[in-house]
Amino acid sequence: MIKMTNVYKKYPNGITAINGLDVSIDQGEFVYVVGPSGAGKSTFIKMIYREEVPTKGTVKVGEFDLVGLKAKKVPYLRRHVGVVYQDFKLLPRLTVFENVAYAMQVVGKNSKQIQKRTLEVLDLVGLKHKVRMFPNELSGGEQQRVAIARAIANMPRVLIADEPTGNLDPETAWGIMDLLEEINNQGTTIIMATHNSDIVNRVRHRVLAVENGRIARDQEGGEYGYES
Amino acid sequence: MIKMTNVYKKYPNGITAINGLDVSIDQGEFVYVVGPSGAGKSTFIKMIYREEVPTKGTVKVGEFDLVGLKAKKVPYLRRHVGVVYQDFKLLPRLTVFENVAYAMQVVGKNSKQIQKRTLEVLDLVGLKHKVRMFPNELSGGEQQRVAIARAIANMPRVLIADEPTGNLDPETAWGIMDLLEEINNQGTTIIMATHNSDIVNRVRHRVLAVENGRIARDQEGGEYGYES
Amino acid sequence: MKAKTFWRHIKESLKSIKRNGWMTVAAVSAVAVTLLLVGSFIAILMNVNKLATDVEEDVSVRVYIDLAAEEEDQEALQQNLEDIDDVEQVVFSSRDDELSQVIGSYGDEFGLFDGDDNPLHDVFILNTAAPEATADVADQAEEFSYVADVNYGGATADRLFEVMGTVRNVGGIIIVALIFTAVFLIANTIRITIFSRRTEIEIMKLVGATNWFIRWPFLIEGALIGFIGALIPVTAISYVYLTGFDRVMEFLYGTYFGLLEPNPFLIQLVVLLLAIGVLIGSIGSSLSIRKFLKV
Amino acid sequence: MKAKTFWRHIKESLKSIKRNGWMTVAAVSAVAVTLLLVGSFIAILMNVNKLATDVEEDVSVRVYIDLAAEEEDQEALQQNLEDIDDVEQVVFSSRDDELSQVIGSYGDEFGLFDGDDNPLHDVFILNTAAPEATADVADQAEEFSYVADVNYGGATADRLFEVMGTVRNVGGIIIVALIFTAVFLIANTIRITIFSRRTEIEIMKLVGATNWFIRWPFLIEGALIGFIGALIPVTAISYVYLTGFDRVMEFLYGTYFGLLEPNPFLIQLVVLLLAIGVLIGSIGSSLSIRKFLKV
Ligand SMILES: Nc1ncnc2c1ncn2[C@@H]1O[C@H](COP(=O)(O)OP(=O)(O)OP(=O)(O)O)[C@@H](O)[C@H]1O
Ligand SMILES: Nc1ncnc2c1ncn2[C@@H]1O[C@H](COP(=O)(O)OP(=O)(O)OP(=O)(O)O)[C@@H](O)[C@H]1O
Ligand SMILES: [Mg+2]
Ligand SMILES: [Mg+2]
Repeated sequence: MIKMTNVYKKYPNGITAINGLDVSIDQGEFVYVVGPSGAGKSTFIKMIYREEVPTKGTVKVGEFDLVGLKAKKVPYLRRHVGVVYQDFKLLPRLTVFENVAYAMQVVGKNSKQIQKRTLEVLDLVGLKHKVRMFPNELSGGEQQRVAIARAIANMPRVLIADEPTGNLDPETAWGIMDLLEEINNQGTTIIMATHNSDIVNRVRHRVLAVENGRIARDQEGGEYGYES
Repeated sequence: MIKMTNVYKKYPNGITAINGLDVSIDQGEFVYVVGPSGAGKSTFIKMIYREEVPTKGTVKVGEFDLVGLKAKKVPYLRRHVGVVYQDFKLLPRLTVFENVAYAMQVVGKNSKQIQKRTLEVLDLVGLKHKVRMFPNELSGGEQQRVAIARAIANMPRVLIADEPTGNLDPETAWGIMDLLEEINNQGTTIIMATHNSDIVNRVRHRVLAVENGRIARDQEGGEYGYES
Repeated sequence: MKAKTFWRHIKESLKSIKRNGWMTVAAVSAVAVTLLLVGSFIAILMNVNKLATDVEEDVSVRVYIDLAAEEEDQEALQQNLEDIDDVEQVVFSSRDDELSQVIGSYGDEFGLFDGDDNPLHDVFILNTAAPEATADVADQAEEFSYVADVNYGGATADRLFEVMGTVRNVGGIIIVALIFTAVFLIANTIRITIFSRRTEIEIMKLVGATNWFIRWPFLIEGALIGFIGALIPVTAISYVYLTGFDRVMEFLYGTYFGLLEPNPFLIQLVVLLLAIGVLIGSIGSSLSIRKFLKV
Repeated sequence: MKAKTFWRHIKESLKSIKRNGWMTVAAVSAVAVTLLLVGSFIAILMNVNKLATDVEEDVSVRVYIDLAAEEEDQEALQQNLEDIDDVEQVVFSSRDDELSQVIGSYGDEFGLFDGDDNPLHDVFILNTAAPEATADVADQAEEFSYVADVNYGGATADRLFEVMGTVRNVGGIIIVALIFTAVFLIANTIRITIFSRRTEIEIMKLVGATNWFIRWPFLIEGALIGFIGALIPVTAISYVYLTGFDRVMEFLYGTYFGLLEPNPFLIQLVVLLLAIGVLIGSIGSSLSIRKFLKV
């Protein structure tokens, strides 16, 4: 499903965020990405939906070869990948409802489907009562949940979540974990970067520990933690 | 030091985020603010440095009466209060160094002092090697640490931290906690909104549990947790 | 593009116009002020040009009739003159009329020559269709019998034509420069407003929108801003021109001079302003978002 | 404000100008294009006004000398005419000169009156210092002895003065309107650029900056953008005016007409454009950030 071979990513400012990374993730897996701050987790994740392109190496996601991918094809890749961004990336001038709906309009769904599904996912994250609000009228955790709702709305084949519980209280965080588990059980690949050791240790899945831009540990059902 | 009496805050969109809150915090205290997502923690905190003004009730911080405070005096209040914002609020066009330095220039410190102190606090949060970078070149956790460095640069009398470890791995988070403890030992009042139950339960301090815009529990050396 | 999708784009752009509130107002007023300026100047310059043409056309060829001409000869001559290709009008001015003019300009002394002492000739005054034809008409008129002399201001008139030609060229250059300026200023304003929304565009791209899905609402929004911005100067200029036209024409009544008729001139101007607004608004915004679409 | 603090503000604004890159370019070019437009029109209109004045001053009073006047009488009259307050120049034109003019305008028939048959008078042609004085000078001239008649185009000249007055008023209105337009367009552009930086301003405020600490760098930045934006049209206009001036003056050599001298006109125009750029840039940005300072 996702295959990275010998990947390097050097940012224009000279920092090498990914430094020879190899990994392969199958359809339907649930993978935690852990590692210290600045290790390259977000960069690794950004290469899966092609926000960043590797300086060297190959990245394959399903039938897409991301390094040679034509700019025109990128949107179609992204429709198969739902992303919860670390900084949410909500559209400031759209309401909560419209933010989620937008991701579905993009795919060309019809209004009825959109209406129904949007309310459904917003209900799942516990925000059905805030559909009319704008992002800047929400608390940090509420914004994060809108981002989650948007990412799952299209039932993507891959769901990427960069620190999806960073602004959530434990109870809400567990609710979100239940949701992700359920989605995973329906066959969606889930890749989740997290600092939440509680979650990683209690809900065991494959753990990728990233350090200095490399996979330092790749362990099925592993614990949170990394050498440092 | 900080005293809120019968405070209400209704946002223009009709949501009552704070709903009759009373609390008093002494100089030198270390207070955790916990509670579910959307409980009103950030709103409570914003009223301390007057980003939000209560709709009803009184807020006093040191000698400042925040409800009647003249607009001209607000900057001087804020110089006594260091804030780590939940969404960081770094200046996008300034480098890491300049972001921290700006908070000190505002107070009128001289360049030498600024130079020295800025490097000092950036070293404390482990970012001395990234002084020349711009915020959008940093990882989530790095941005959060710059925000922390800026908040403590002026050695404020009150340090407010809204979810300061949400984007940090546990190890870095504990480093930041040590830092806050040390600052607290030097007499600074610390108010920290957090979802990190590990920290709250291991480093015991006064816990304010906010629920539905009210203080549901106010317990010296309490545990993380709230009814819900 | 399906009709439904198109509808959605229009709805999106209307929403955006509304929610951008202040920014929309700023962009619309920039378009309005720019087009008001350009529209007013075009109206003024085109009318100056019209006046220049009127002045030129006012240059006439004077054909002095031989003293020996009988009434029939004179009529035949008039017929001949009227038959010249570029001649529009032939007016007769008797020697008495001529003398009164001289008296008017040079003083009563010439009153002495009143009546039979009048040394002047009867004259046919020819107006040509195009000022350029003047010299040619004069040459042709000279060939007819019973023509004592032909006169059209010669060098003076040529000089006048030259000056008017310059006026006309300068006016044309100014109008073209004005239109370019308007295009630049409007496109620049649109660009700045879009620049302030680059993060939005980047997010749309990240969420999987194709370039055209993002572009359409911006394009429509730009066109609407341009259209609304153009409506204001179009209304103002039309009102002022229509009111002003009647007054000025009244003032100029009886002279050779006149303003450009509102139909078609004003209509063309209105179409031009609306076209600049709509086209630059839409093309400008569509080009401006291009660089933010590369995410 | 301490000198050191002021220095810091200047450094901050330079940094901001550099880092805003694209936005700075957009703002500067908007200022440049606007001022180029306004500057060019002011230059054109002021010179048209100058030409109008020249035309007016070209209107002269013709004093017909009585046929009975001896040479001394004529000299005395000339002295008297020269002594009239508003008279600038007195030129003598003999009856022969006058007749050649008539022949030039009305045809050779008048050649009959050559020599002693000439019915015309000798004439003094007076040029007045100010066109308004024409009628008055004519009245005074009429009182002197050996004056047969006085003539200054009467109704025609009055009509000319009226038209020129209108031209001058319209020109003045257009210039004022242009300046307002420039002020609006520049202020509007600055406002939009600042609007896109509102979050920055809000953060500065949250970090404890006073309003003036935030305002100064923006104000200086606005002034610099206005200044740089004005330099471009100032250079262009100066170059074109100085080159064009010599050519046009050569062309107009020997006529009563002339362009405005670069000193002081061009200097005043340059100062005006720079002032608009710098003042509107700084005041505009300082006013625009006001509403974002209320945090
Ligand atoms: N756009 C960028 N330009 C330049 N450098 C960048 C950029 N984004 C990230 N970096 C650098 O690359 C490194 C890895 O960043 P990344 O965001 O991948 O870290 P992370 O593992 O997600 O950290 P965190 O847990 O703090 O979010 C960091 O050192 C960061 O400074
Ligand atoms: N600017 C605003 N305008 C309108 N409503 C707001 C605004 N900010 C917050 N709210 C609402 O007020 C309530 C409390 O928000 P607040 O940010 O204080 O929550 P919080 O306790 O900090 O939550 P979190 O843990 O998710 O950050 C929420 O319901 C939110 O929707
Ligand atoms: Mg990250
Ligand atoms: Mg909060």
